[in-house]
Amino acid sequence: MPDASGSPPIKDVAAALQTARWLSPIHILLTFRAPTIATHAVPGQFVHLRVTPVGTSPLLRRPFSIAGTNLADGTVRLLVRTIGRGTAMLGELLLGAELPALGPLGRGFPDVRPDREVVLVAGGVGVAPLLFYATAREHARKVALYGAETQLALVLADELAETCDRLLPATDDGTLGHHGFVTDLLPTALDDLRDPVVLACGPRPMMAKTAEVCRRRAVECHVSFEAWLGCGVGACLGCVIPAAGEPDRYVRVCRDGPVFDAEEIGWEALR
Amino acid sequence: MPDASGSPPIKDVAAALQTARWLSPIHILLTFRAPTIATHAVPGQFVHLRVTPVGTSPLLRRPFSIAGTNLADGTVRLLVRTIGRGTAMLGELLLGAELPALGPLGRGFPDVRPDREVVLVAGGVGVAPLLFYATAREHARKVALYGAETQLALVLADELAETCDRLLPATDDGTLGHHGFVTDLLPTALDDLRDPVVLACGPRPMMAKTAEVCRRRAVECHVSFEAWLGCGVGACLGCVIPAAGEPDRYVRVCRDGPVFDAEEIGWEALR
Amino acid sequence: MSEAAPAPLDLRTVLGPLELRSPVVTASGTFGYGIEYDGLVDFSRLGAVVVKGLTLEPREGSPPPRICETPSGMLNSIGLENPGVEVFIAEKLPWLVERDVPVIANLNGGTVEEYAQLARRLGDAPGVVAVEANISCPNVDHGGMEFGKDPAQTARVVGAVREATELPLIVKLSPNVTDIVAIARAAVESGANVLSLINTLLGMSIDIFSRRPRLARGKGGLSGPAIKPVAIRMVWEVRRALPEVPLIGMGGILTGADAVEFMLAGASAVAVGTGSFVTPSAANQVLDGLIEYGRHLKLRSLAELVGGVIL
Amino acid sequence: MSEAAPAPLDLRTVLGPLELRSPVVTASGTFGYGIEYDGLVDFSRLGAVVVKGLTLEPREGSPPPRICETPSGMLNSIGLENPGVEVFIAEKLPWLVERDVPVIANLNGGTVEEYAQLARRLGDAPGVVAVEANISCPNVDHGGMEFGKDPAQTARVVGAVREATELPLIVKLSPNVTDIVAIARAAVESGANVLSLINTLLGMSIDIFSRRPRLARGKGGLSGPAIKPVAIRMVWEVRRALPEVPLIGMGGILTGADAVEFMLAGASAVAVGTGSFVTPSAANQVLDGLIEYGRHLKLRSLAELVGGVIL
Ligand SMILES: Cc1cc2nc3c(=O)[nH]c(=O)nc-3n(C[C@H](O)[C@H](O)[C@H](O)COP(=O)(O)OP(=O)(O)OC[C@H]3O[C@@H](n4cnc5c(N)ncnc54)[C@H](O)[C@@H]3O)c2cc1C
Ligand SMILES: Cc1cc2nc3c(=O)[nH]c(=O)nc-3n(C[C@H](O)[C@H](O)[C@H](O)COP(=O)(O)OP(=O)(O)OC[C@H]3O[C@@H](n4cnc5c(N)ncnc54)[C@H](O)[C@@H]3O)c2cc1C
Ligand SMILES: Cc1cc2nc3c(=O)[nH]c(=O)nc-3n(C[C@H](O)[C@H](O)[C@H](O)COP(=O)(O)O)c2cc1C
Ligand SMILES: Cc1cc2nc3c(=O)[nH]c(=O)nc-3n(C[C@H](O)[C@H](O)[C@H](O)COP(=O)(O)O)c2cc1C
Ligand code: FES
Ligand code: FES
Repeated sequence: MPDASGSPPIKDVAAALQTARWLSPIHILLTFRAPTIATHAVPGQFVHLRVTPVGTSPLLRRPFSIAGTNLADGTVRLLVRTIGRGTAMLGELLLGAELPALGPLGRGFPDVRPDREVVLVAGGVGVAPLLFYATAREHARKVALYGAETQLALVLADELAETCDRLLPATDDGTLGHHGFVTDLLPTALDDLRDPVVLACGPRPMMAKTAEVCRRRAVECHVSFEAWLGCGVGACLGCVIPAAGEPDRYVRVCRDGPVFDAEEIGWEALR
Repeated sequence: MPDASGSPPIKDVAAALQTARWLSPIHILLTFRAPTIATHAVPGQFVHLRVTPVGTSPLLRRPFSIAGTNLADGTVRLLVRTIGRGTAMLGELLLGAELPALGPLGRGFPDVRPDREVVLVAGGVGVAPLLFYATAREHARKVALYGAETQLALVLADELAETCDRLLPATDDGTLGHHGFVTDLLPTALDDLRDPVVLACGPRPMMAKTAEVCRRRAVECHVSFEAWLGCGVGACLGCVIPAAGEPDRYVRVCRDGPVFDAEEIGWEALR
Repeated sequence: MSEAAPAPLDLRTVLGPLELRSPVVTASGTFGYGIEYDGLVDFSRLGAVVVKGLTLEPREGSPPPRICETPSGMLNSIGLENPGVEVFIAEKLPWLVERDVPVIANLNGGTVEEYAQLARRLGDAPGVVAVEANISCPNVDHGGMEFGKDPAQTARVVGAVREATELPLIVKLSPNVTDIVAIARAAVESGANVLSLINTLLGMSIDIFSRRPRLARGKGGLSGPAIKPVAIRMVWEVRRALPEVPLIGMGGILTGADAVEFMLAGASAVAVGTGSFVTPSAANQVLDGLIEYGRHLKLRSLAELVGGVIL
Repeated sequence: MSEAAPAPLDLRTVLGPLELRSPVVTASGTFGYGIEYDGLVDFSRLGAVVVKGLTLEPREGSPPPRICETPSGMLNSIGLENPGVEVFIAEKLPWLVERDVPVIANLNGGTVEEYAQLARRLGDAPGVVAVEANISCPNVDHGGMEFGKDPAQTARVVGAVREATELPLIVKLSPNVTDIVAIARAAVESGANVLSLINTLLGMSIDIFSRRPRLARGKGGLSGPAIKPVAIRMVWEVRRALPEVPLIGMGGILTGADAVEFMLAGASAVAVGTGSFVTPSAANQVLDGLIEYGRHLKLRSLAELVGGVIL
């Protein structure tokens, strides 16, 4: 439902925490009530959350991919991995607490024709935007590859399995599925499909590997990036990553991405 | 129970919040479990609380007078008036939350012989140390004068009344007791007593007035001061107030006080 | 005090030859070219948009990582990424002009002549109400902060820009100096109409796991609430030494209260920088806070606050 | 990697002629004379106690308010309140000497000769293992920071102190300068064995209700985590320019991780200042954190970290 007034649908709203569920000792699934964001969000977009409504430490907002929306009650889901202070504070929120939430931000996954087959490659909490994608979009076939350190860390794998035709897990410790990198599964998965599109989100080495595999096979590939964000809206130029083509050209993760065609990225220059 | 080892009883402990009760929209009564502090505290002493166990904003600790102790369960009571961010955060603590608490700190009220009569002059949350005093010390007579903006703000007046022989309230708006300053009640109260000692805690103008009345009548008077504290232990020299005698001499609120004989203070220089 | 309807509060802000409709502007480099905040900010309530620093030629900027967070602040080394002055005029400026937003162009040269050229080029540009010569950027190898470190160099570059344009000339000073007043004086004597202070403090942060600087370029500029006390001090020092010179104060402004503090210290206007990252509508909220404070004190104009600290 | 018992981690810290048993000391003015922290700190794990700044005569210090809080930091203008060097030696020093705590005396003169006299007087004092000439105090009207603003003045005062004592000489630098390396070089060329950096940044804060500065003296020194990026940058700049000179790093250290960051930037030792207000045992906890980090990396000595930032 696009905004009738024609103004851009990005809003800074007070999002109230509705539910919080710990999926593992370090993963939390949060739902926030934020109707304007839920209404306009497309998979791959993110929200920029202020975790300290008052106070200056941490100062900057924290970005999280939208893991799903519920248009009936106007909520968005976020899957958060607690790795630092900001994410720890999210784990301690009381239900009903309101946080400033800016969104939906960024360029999401492209429109891929429903008759095409897609492979979703998820590493860790990179599963969040891909789960939203799998829930929201219909395709001839959806194959998900999902890797994490260990079985426990493969959070929401059940939901991914439900929304996809097939789920192939991988774990670094071999506790579930393939014992090794999720990208090890990609070539075989691609072999089975007809002109597939690959959509990936995870750690940079995983995405680099995915892009490399796709490039060699001339498979269309889109990747969702993370970076340190300042403004989140494209103004500060703080979040750039190297662009393909000329050296020293950059693209902004927050506004040009977070989802990029793998061909747009300067993979060699990526640090 | 002084520490058997002979080391000073000041400790930095993790104090767990046991109970929290809002006494008014801006007053909270908190009890923290902190046995070493409860054991050693004397009325007039304070604890220096870190309200942000992680994080750097607010950075410094916040001092609160001990409003009472319970030796049976090793708790201390604090009466907190929420005026800024640190105190607001105390109002949002979950039961069981642990805050670093340094104490008991400072010089408390002096030992006054039980056969003497005392007048306690409390302004606002200045009632906290005086309530501890009234609960802990026996005297021939204890008269309490207690003033605040309005009746609602005269928190814990009932407890003060129970532990004293007489309680005379005053409110700025006349909603309870004397309509005006609490110090207006002091001369008459003193008239009724034999060689009394006055113990006061409240805003600086109130304490200055109290000291002036006592001085004119040659009545012994002790006042408990507030100031911005840095270290709380006497090291930083940040909390000083003017001392009596030579100009430009200072005493430390945190270690030389917070309780001072009114004769020790340079009242004229106080800003 | 009377209970009559409050007199309207005059927000107009006079900075020497430059008159703004409100005393709150955006800080260069933190608000892009305005369009990025479309729909998030009421532009009609901004005194001006100070755009991202411009150079003659397009610049790609520093390699990433370019920003990191610090206690109550952040470091950046964007390295003046911008499309160059021509593309700015052709593609960025029209959006702001269409919306009637006064624009202040932030100028960055590698040489004195480059500053002058930029000023000349922008003198003709529609909607540009003033130029701000940034002699304080810590994130480029040549030019930038070198000029702002020394009164003589400051005089050279400011003098050249002064000759190159009729527009009101703002000079933005670096806080990384021993004597801010000496630099301020040199800038004013060479023709600055207004001074902006402060730019970022030079800082650095190291990731103890990778052992690398958190910014690819090593050093960067510290901004945000952490630096506010330094900024207030410098505004006050310059105000005391040069009471006639209008100042734009910035450094850690998140709220109206912060802005009042800057005005009391001597700033006639304020800029919101990092604050826009924390809250996109921060500049509007800062103005709301200023108005509330002014109404509370029954002021007729916010200008009454300027330099009003009681010593 | 082997699973054998970890090699013991060597904490000894060599700062030119000065050897300390641990690299963590207290910062002057934030730890009184040690006794204030009796029972709260394990003194045997401190490299030294750097005592509150001393002057020849007793000083009453600044009028209150003397401190206020700022975002992730604080301002102070204590004004060097101290009982004078004679009372220090007679009444304060013995307590530390009895406990075998190495003492570093922080010297503050109004004139070059006063610095020299202080150094001479403390040369004989038991337990004093080094003097730290503070040429960077922002909170007094004469002397103090004036010396630290200029290389020539720095050379004068450092030279005079050097001639007055055989003790290891630490010189504490002010961050409120355009070129910290120039000052550092002057200090070293005039005889400094070690440099301490940084002292506080000059700042100011205004209460918008009373309209008065929050500190009675107006300006004060900014300390705490807010200034850490500036401190890291200066340590790194001086380390790069003068790699042979041992540095004591300080500015916002609360944790072992902060200390590691300073050591990677180039500090051989670190001082905990404002951190002791936040957590009285901060200096001990910082050492714990350093040890944990060193053990994790299987270092034999913490000295291996010094200057180890990878560029
Ligand atoms: C577009 C986008 C979408 C994201 N979606 C999700 C999501 O759905 N779920 C999720 O759990 N996380 C997501 N992230 C990452 C998330 O924003 C960070 O984990 C979070 O900001 C960390 O905050 P913190 O305060 O807990 O960590 P901090 O205390 O700030 O940092 C802890 C550690 O993590 C590293 N780190 C923190 N943030 C980043 C970052 N942005 N990039 C690289 N390293 C970082 C730091 O170097 C540090 O070592 C996303 C990031 C982006 C840019
Ligand atoms: C020895 C001592 C005992 C105290 N006992 C109690 C007590 O029992 N109950 C209680 O409610 N409070 C007590 N206080 C005061 C209490 O410490 C402060 O109210 C508290 O620190 C405010 O923290 P904040 O973060 O909420 O306020 P901030 O956000 O820091 O400040 C809010 C406002 O209050 C003012 N302010 C804050 N702290 C002080 C201060 N210490 N002195 C003067 N002005 C200040 C500030 O100027 C500001 O305008 C005591 C203080 C001292 C020194
Ligand atoms: C990401 C970023 C980019 C900046 N770019 C510029 C710039 O191009 N030109 C300039 O004069 N100042 C630039 N600045 C400095 C700001 O305009 C401002 O002076 C400084 O950040 C202090 O204000 P603040 O604390 O409100 O951010 C930049 C600051 C930041 C944070
Ligand atoms: C309250 C206070 C008093 C200080 N007094 C002195 C002093 O007497 N001499 C001195 O050299 N530095 C003094 N300093 C500076 C500290 O030693 C230290 O250099 C500075 O605070 C930065 O470190 P920090 O951020 O860890 O506090 C003082 C700092 C504070 C906060
Ligand atoms: S975060 Fe500011 S441009 Fe991307
Ligand atoms: S608070 Fe540090 S001496 Fe009192």
